[in-house]
Amino acid sequence: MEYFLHLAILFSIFAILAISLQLIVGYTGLLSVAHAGFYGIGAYIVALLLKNAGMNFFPALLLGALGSMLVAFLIGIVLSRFRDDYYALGSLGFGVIAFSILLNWQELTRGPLGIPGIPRPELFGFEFSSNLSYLLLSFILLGAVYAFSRFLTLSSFGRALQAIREDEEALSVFGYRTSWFKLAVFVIGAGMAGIAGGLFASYITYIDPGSFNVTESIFILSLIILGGLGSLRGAVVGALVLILLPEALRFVGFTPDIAAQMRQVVYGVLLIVLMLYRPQGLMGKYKL
Amino acid sequence: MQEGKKRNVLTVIVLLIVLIGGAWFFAGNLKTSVTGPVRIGVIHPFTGDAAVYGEPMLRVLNLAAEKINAEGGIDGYPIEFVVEDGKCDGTAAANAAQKLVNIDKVEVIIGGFCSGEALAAEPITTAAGVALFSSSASNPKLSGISPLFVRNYPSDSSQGVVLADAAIANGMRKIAVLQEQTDYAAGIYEVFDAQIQENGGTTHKEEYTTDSYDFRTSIAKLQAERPDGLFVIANSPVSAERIFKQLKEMGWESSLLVSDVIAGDPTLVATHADLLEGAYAAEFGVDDNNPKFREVIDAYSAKYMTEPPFQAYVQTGYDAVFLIAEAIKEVGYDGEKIAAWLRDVESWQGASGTLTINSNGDPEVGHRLEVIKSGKIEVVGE
Amino acid sequence: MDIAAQLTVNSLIAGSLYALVAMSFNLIFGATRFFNLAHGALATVGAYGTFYVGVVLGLPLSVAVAGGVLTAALAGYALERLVFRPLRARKASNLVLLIASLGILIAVEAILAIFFTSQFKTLSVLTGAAQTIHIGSAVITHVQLTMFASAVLVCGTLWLVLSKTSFGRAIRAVSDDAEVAKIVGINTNVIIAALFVIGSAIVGLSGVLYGLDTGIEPRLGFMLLLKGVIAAIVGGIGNVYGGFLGAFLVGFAENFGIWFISGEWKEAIAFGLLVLFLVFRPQGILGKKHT
Amino acid sequence: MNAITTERLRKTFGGVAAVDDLSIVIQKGKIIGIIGPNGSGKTTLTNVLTGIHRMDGGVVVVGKKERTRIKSCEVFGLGLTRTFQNVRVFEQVSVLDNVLIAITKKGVLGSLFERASAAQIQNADAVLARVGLTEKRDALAAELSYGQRKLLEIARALATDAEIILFDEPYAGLFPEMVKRVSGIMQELKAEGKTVILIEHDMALIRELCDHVLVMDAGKLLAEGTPEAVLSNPSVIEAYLGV
Repeated sequence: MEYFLHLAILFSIFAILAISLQLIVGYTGLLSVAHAGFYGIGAYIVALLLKNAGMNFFPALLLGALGSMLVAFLIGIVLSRFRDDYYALGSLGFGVIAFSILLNWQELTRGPLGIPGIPRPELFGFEFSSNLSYLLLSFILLGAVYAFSRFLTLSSFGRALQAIREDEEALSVFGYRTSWFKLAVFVIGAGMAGIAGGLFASYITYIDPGSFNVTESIFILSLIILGGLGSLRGAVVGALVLILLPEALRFVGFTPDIAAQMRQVVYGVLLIVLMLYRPQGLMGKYKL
Repeated sequence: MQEGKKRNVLTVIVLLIVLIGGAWFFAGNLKTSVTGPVRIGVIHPFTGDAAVYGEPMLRVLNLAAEKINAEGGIDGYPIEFVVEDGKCDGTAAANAAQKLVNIDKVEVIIGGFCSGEALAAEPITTAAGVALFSSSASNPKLSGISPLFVRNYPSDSSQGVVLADAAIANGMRKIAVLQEQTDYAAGIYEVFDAQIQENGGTTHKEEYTTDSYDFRTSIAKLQAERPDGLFVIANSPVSAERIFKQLKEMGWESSLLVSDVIAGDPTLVATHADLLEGAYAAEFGVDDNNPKFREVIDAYSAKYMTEPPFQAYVQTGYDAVFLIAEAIKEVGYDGEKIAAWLRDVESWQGASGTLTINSNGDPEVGHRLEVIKSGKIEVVGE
Repeated sequence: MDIAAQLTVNSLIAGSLYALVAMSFNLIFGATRFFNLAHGALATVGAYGTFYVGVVLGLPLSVAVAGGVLTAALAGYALERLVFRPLRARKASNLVLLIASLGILIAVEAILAIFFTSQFKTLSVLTGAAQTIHIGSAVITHVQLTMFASAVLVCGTLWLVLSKTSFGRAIRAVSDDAEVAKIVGINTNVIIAALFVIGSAIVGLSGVLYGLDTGIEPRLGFMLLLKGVIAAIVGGIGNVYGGFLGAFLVGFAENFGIWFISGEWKEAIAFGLLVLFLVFRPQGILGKKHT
Repeated sequence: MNAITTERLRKTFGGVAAVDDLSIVIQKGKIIGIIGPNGSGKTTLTNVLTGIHRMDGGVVVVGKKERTRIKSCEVFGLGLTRTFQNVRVFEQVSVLDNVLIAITKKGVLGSLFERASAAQIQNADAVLARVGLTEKRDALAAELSYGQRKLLEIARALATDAEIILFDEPYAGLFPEMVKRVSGIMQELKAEGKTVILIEHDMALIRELCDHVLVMDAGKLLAEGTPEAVLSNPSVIEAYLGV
């Protein structure tokens, strides 16, 4: 039971990450590999506010999301000028720089030593210390993120995002300032990733920069490629499958070290096979 | 169609709340009681650079458990280890602690091997009332961190002081430091730097991440400072190996100080005998004449056809299992009681000698100064 | 200022390594026009090939190096035939190719880790104790000198092949416009396969040299790839000589950058350079401006 | 009244002038044909007018505003819209959404809180009916035939309700009955008082539809006038035959 709860919490966190990246990659066609950076910024802001400032989790989570959004805004101003491969490379650059800052701004982040002992959330005297209560909280946040994303994708804004993915230049002729749309969706996605980061920090109670590097960005990306680009449900399904996969591998009886590597092999092969035979992913409508 | 969908969603939400709420209620009323094998959690590194410790240390723990089990176990029940990979990394250790505490429901954990593992796991185990016993984490910050944390390996506050005093005594005033970015290494540096400054010296530090491979520019920068000595604080012999190779290539000349994990690896010391000639180290020493120490070394050599490396950790790891077994026999399978018992240990005889735990949860022992001579460790002043 | 001499040498060493990756990356990119992340995996394959032949089988250094380079070349050819050519035939977009190559990178690294463990291993058994040469106050080992020589030699050879042979003309034709090249009777698939073999051999060599210099572990290719791609873009994407220049620019920026700021920021310096170029000169040093 | 005038408009690619100090006048409320051999700069002119390419020199006057630089996102605000020579519909978006793009709010904040209203959808459906794509309303644009995509592009342009509409070779690849429908639409647009600019190679269509024709060659204006006058001009014939 507890084990199931643990996986369910991790699933919710990664589903939020997948949904938020889906808006950027799947809907808008911007291949961002900086997402783990915003996940990390949210996690660090929440961790530091909880631990050093003694703030309540919920306002801290809000500030974490806003902090991620602010950084995303500054990066996005530059990044929104690019498209396709160059967008991916630019975001890679910023992702690595964000990681370097988390790693090396030691006065604030304690660098590679990480931040231990992050407290669990509290609301009106109730502490979300049991995993069950934490799962409830994560599900509520996941639901909120999903509902908001759904609202977004059904709006005229969502339609414009998809048109950007298809032909940014042609869309601009119809009066859309496409770079503002790209900036907006990047900032919104970063805010959601910040929420996921805060949830992660308070759940695991320990964070260090290693959880927010480029490899993690690539992992989040593989969630939505597997689930299917351009589909919110696909993002959720992708997160579910890839969170359960390593457990299945462990169940088969690999040692932890081999299981970790086998997981990587399966991710890799999955990506290749999907690209060869089903580039739209499990549930996606949109082909890259 | 639209209406029906909404109703479905609502039903699912209600069901979820009922399910989760119900499970919550029942989960609160469950208690684990021990009627079978005694489960002890282990958080050691099995992947990454520090994996060089994980495997031999697990062997040592198993040797201890086999001996205890052969002699009747704990009240007739055998000891079983639940082993998790802490990767010498905080996140992995925190995950491992979460799993051991919440899923395996252990009451006592041996670990983390690395200070970073212990620092990350401690808040989780403490909150859950689980005892955390480290036989190797040496960061000074762990002293008195929680009533539920105990260790039988000394704090690096003594390693840093012993080495700093040796440096000053040998006329070093300006000391270059190459420090791995881990809690263990940072802890040693902090103490070392304070002690050097107190004695009118200075340090120049360059840090490196565990996955660094190219130290040339850092070395060049330190070389340009023209220091009297260089203190290499590596968290594992693996990064030390890379550093020594490049130090040699770049013709490093001034004398060296090395952290205890380097001195604890005889192969590494032998391989770089010429570079390390005259280098100082401070280790928590081993006593070859202690029969309990011989017991574990012999058992290990017999079973695995090779002498165990890192013998300072072998002795404390071996003792850890016996101490915990004794604690459970005395006070039962309860984390808080086990921790309380362990913190009261006085003049206990084990492979690491006579052990007394002080009020900080640290052992009343320290590091001794050693010097490397033709690829071998010699204790200074014996 | 003896530190400047050593830093220059360090920059040249790092630059040579990146140059091998960047030149071969650009060589393949010129004809295929997609970011081939699997290129990094081939550096790892080369390094482990040498490890296997030299350390596990115990054959001499020269055989081990040849074995590593050959393994990388073969692996590159296999990837082209099994993955990239089928994708091209399906008119897959650049992003599809990029993601497939990412899958290859992830899978290959993990497979190597399963067979050889993820532990760091040195190849010093093969090279023996490092022999060093002093240039003024700077020190360089034989392996590092070989790196520099290889980078220069590969660059020169590529120049000869590309500009003086009919094979080179065919490559340039495919790089300019694959469709037109097809019409004038060039078998583009053969040319691209040949480029994969040559490029993979070069990047394999970079992995081998890196392994001999520092040691090997499964993720070494990823690190080399990131730096190599930065160098390739900074120099001018798709331009072989641009890759050469860009690599040394990155090498110097990294090593002289950390003279002034602390060494931990090395990664950030390279990527900062990338972002600067993307913003102010996206076509790179030698690239042609696109509209 | 003039819809668009250009003065010494210039666009070069790598030193070659695709539009070479071109000064033209597009009269309002007429169907203006632009013809010329391949590579004469017709499409470049369209791209410069709609901000796809940045102009290298000269002035464009649209309505009353003088401009030395046009950004593509400002074109809509100038009451100008276009179709593309190489169809550029939003492939993996539904046909209806392709048209709605032109109708719904264009600002980031405005669009965020807007869902297509019944009136907007009705409007889009009407435009689709006008080009004859009603049946394909819910299909993805990617599933349409080439001709249908051309029609979709025209629908998208019509939906903007712009005053000036630039058609870049709209007839290429269309079946005869579709050709008739598109010609009908152009005449309707003219009847509504809108300005139509038509780039076309088919001289029969130019004769049939256009009030005024501009002939371009090597980025310059070679001739202009009524279709009959222009098409019998010897220098035009020479340019086309490439003697």
